[in-house]
Amino acid sequence: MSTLTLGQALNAGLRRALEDDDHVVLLGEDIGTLGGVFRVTDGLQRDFGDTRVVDTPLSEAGIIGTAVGLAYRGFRPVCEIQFDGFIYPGFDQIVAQVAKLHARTQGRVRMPLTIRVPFGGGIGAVEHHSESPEAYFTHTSGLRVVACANPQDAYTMVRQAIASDDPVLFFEPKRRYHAKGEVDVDADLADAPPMGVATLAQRGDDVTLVTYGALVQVARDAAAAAADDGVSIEVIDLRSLSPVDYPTIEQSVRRTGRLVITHEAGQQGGVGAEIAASITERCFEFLEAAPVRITGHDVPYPPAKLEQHHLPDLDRILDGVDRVLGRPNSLTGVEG
Amino acid sequence: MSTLTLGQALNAGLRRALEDDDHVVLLGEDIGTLGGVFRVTDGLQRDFGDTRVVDTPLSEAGIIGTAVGLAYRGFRPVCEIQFDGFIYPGFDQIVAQVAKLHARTQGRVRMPLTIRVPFGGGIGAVEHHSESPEAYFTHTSGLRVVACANPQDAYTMVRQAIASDDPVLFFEPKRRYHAKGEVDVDADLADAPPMGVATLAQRGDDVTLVTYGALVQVARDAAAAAADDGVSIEVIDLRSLSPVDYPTIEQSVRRTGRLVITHEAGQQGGVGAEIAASITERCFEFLEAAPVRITGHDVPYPPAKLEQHHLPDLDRILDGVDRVLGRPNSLTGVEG
Amino acid sequence: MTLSDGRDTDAHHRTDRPAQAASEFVQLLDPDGARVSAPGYDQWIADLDDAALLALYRDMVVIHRVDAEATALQRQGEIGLWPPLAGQEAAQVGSAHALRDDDFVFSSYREHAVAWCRGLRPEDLLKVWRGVAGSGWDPYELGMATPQIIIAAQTLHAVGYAMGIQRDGTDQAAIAYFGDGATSEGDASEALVFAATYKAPVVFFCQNNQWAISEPVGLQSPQHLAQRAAGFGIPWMRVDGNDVLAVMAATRIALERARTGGGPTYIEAVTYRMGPHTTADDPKRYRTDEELDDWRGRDPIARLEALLRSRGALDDDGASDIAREADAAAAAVRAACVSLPDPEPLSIFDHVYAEPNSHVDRQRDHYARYLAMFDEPGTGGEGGRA
Amino acid sequence: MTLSDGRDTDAHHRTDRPAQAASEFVQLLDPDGARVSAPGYDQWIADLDDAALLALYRDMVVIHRVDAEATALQRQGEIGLWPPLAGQEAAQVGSAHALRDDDFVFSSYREHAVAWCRGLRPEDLLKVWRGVAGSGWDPYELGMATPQIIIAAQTLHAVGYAMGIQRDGTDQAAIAYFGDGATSEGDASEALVFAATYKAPVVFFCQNNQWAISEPVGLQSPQHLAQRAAGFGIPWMRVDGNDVLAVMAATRIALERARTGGGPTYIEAVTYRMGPHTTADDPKRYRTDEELDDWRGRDPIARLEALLRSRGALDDDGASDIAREADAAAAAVRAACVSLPDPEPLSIFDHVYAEPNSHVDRQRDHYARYLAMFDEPGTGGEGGRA
Ligand SMILES: Cc1ncc(C[n+]2csc(CCOP(=O)(O)OP(=O)(O)O)c2C)c(N)n1
Ligand SMILES: Cc1ncc(C[n+]2csc(CCOP(=O)(O)OP(=O)(O)O)c2C)c(N)n1
Ligand SMILES: [Mg+2]
Ligand SMILES: [Mg+2]
Repeated sequence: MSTLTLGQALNAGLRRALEDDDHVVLLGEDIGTLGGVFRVTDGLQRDFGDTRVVDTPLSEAGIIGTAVGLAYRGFRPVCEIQFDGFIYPGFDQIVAQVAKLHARTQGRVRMPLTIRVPFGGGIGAVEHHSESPEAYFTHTSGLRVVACANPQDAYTMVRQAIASDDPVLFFEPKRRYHAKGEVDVDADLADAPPMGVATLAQRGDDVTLVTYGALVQVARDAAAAAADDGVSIEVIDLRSLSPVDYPTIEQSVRRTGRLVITHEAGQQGGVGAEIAASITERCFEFLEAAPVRITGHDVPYPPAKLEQHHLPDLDRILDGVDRVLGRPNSLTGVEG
Repeated sequence: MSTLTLGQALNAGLRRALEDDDHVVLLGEDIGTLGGVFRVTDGLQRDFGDTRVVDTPLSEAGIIGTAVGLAYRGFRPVCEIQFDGFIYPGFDQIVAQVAKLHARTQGRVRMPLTIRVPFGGGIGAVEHHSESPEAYFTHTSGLRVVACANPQDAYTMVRQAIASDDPVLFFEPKRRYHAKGEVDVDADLADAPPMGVATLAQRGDDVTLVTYGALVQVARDAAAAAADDGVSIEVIDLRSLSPVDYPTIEQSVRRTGRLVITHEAGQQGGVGAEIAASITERCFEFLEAAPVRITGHDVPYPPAKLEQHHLPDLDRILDGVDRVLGRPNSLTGVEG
Repeated sequence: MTLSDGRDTDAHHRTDRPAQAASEFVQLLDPDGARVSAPGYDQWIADLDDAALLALYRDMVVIHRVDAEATALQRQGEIGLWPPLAGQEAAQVGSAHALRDDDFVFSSYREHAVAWCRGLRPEDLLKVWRGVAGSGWDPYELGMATPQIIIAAQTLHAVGYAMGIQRDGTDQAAIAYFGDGATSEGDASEALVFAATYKAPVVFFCQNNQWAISEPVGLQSPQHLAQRAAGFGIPWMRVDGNDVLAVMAATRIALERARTGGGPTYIEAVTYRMGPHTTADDPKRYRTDEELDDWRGRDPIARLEALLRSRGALDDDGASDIAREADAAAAAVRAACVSLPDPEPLSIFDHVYAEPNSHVDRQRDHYARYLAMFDEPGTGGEGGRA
Repeated sequence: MTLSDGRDTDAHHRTDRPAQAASEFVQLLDPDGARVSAPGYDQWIADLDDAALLALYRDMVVIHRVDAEATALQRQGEIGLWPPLAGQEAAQVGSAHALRDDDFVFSSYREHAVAWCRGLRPEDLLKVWRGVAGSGWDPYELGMATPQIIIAAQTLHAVGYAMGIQRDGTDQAAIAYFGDGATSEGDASEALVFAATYKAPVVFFCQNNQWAISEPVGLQSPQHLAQRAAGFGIPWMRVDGNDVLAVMAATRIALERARTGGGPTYIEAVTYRMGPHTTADDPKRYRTDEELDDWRGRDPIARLEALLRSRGALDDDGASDIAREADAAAAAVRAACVSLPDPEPLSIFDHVYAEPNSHVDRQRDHYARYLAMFDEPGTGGEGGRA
């Protein structure tokens, strides 16, 4: 066991992947000499050379598009998108090529790309540096989408993503890069929970609270606060956003009868909409109340001084918990 | 009243907009001499000249990006994206610029763009020509998203979209381009239902069936078939996908207690997820069953010979109606 | 000290017609079939004997015939759409003959002749256009990726593949085929950037067929497309794309550079699309009969035939043999096409992922149940409706 | 007949250091402040008298000082981030002084000096960087769009705006500022395509400051960036970007062309970013002290000061006056910054749409209720938690 920050754990996972398979190639802006703007690739170019860890020209379509070509040739490209808000110039290559090539070629061409994206807000950044674009990708068939929330998962899941024969959008909670945790760097990958399963971050009986990424910690804090209040919250760390591990959520909701989903992305068409709709389909007769979504507002990410009002925090989550419990809450008395 | 195809109605609406406001400028690939691959802009360059109706180089980011500049200068650009599957190279300009500029500038700069997108399948086309990308845009704050389903709406709504001071993604059901209908080309825009409201395509009492675009006709056919079977379906033509006219849907669901949503786009994170989640939030105690979604599968759009198995049709919609009514259906006996 | 006095380098402007002269290019075989000399190029085709020239001719004639058959099949409703290559036989066959089997091709939707030269099976040509599959062939078998419909996207794939070749340390090359219109897409420029930066062993092969659907090439650029490459630091050649020898020489030059560490090359092959953009297009709306006539006079096949006849390598009998061969190929393509089986409904869910996926697997299961209702009336409730 | 024998035009390749010589450019004022002659350019600044030169100097000194103050404010936690412009004063001030008030600027995040020259109010400089607003100023008041963070996106906006100018039939111009790194993005190339095709009245002003964060310009292109424009059919100039006179002359040439129907021009201003990419960057990780020293010797302000002193237009007193003015400007910026009010929580919902929007209006209403719980403890249930 080592104590690592989430960023260091990613670095260790990438290093391990580079060691294990010489077809792994890292591509991105500033990932070489600089080690990435978050230092997640620190030292990797030094140790693996500039054909394995490649500083690219400034072009996201170029990064993804050349990665597609590398994959055609049998490589396992790991692309870094510098910030969430800069993935859109690469969107066409992701949606029209990466996601579809395996199906297009009847399985003959594999696209084992990993596309790493630091995502989310809470760091006081300027525009385009705090976005949560994950729902664009969960709506895109052919992609897998995951988000890690702690150092151990960061280490394990990035290796799993790279080892996966399917393309994976790998979301990293950037405001947690410096959060520390124990990481077993020697554990066998085969023993780790598969990338597709959700995990219980906190056991509870009254309300199921589903989230991912940076909000997992906030949800645990909310659960702790609620416990003081006599409410027992079960926190599920989704980990995989596509596909979603519904059996795990169902099991919980059948017990609690109440579901709150929280994410930083906007509500309209967010991951929470899909989970609310799917769980309602699957557990309708177990639900005591409509699933509640606590999300970023449906507005462009606001200036830094307002982000505290945009991001779900402990209080807003607890307000949602109150709503699903039918206790007095901000919408008490509001119709529809 | 004139009898026009949906395509002709759009042409008439665009012509009218070009006449009414000389700041309206049409941009797109092949929209000039050729009149567009669907002939929607037929004759417009001839009549308004090539500074009003502009054939552009092959570059969707270029079309949207220069339209942003034109909007900065006070123009009302109307961009044509040739097919749904070709919008992604312009995605960054849409999501990071068009959608955000009004908010970014605290309302000082308006982005009254209309982005026309022929969408959906059912025409036996090759890849990238049958997609339904609307949910990417409904998840993007700052955009309005609409879809027309009949010639009258095509004519009216395209004019409303162009007149709107907000950017509008305007989805045209391409397999309905040749469908005919009565169009009142002289009616006052002010008398038409606003772009943001849903309309009742068919009154009914047992089940609320919500859809948009090409499936409105299929939904009406399904309602007719169900009527023979003694089931009364209310069909709502959403028209506006963002924002959604929830009061209209709510009113219906409070009466029927049952909701089916159908669209061609994939289920995961589609517009149906949002509507199911929102209506569950708003009408939980009125729902007799979980809302059911009948959608395209979550797969890349399949080859033409398989699209009949991909697209919701009358039978699949009625299977969903049976499901929400608790009658025997394809999932009878399936858990969860 | 002044590199360029900006005021003098005035750019041309688009006029109603394409502004680009279609004549400033390398030519080794003129429209009448006379062999002309171009220093620096001649030696690259000096090895072509009668047999090699006949092989070029045969492929051009055969694919021309097959292309016509595909158009006919579309008119008869057997396939949904067809983008004809007529007029571009020399550009495609000449470049394809320069390639090695272990090179890798990334093409657009129009490079049927390239696929043909790489050993395409007749039954694989029309799968996509008949709508029975997402791709006709196994890319690794043909050394050719599934044709690309998103304009210019494949240019980046070719560069990435070439970067892979560099990492493997072999002397293979990648080649990207794209059209004149494609040069305007951001991807096409980004591909040039990456190729130049990494000196990737890739050939950019632009078939300037004068039109992007209804848009003349002058709308994409006020000057020769090949010059664009120079701006990115990539050497370029502009050749008569209806001259199979010039095309082959240029492609060989480019490939040799790629194989020997010299990096990318850009070739503009000046040619013409004689047919519609696709069978859904109506070119009468945007171009004139005169233009068509003009280009008919520069036919790529006729001039090679003239050369062969003048060398005594082809006579009427030989030409008839090849024409028969072409008819046979067309018949084989037709027969294969009309007997292509429809895909299984549930194959819609195959290959969405390479690994098991709980979501898609569940949808497959549900849809299988739905379909089963129609097989077993009475068991599934409403199965009788269909 | 051969336009270019492809085999001879070999492109350079990236080495560890930028491969581009930083010296092949137009210069009118050498690093020592001596006026040198460049035919074709001299006449474009011949009208600059002492007062005009002093105005350039004053703006450069003031913005240099304000830039340093902003960095200090970041270090003190008053703003979240700052991208310093130090080193690029001549490129920005020289080009901005060439513009007319009714021209329109589309810039990146680093063009503080351009905004300053266009009449920026001190309180508007840091709004964005303090996180109180999405944009600091009214674009229509300053004739300058909100700075762009998405690399190269603004180049297309400038072209579109210029297309609007064409439609309005005026003699205004648009100018796009962007960096060396930005040239690799597809948008930057597409902007050149559109500008060339429509002959739009736009100036592409590339500040090649040698670095895109940690990436040397050689990673974006093996040759001069300005040459890229030639490939698109756009005339170009490459100037010493630390020479305010050369920058101004080139920009005036380009603007004149734009105003008179001559279409776009591309200017590469060769300069250097003396500071970090932003205050969050650590340039020691990727560049050397020697490189910094080298560029210190080419300081844009020192050489203009030397010229002014040699002309007798500036003495120590004059310099001190301007330095005091700069201090005052910095103090004004600081004072304005620290007293910027925090935005109202509910303003988060303002301006998402120009017209009423049922969805956002509802979210605003709900969030207002939520906030109200904290104002009125007891009424909303859990309001006491915060
Ligand atoms: C990104 C994208 N935009 C638009 C289209 C629609 N489209 C298909 S072919 C074509 C013209 C292509 O012209 P060119 O590159 O010259 O190739 P050609 O068809 O002449 O071979 C267009 C605009 C597309 N397929 N992809
Ligand atoms: C589309 C996009 N990708 C990546 C980034 C992150 N980024 C911000 S500045 C920068 C470097 C820009 O370099 P250059 O264009 O030379 O401008 P400079 O900062 O030197 O002024 C990068 C990569 C971004 N802002 N936008
Ligand atoms: Mg073409
Ligand atoms: Mg730079």
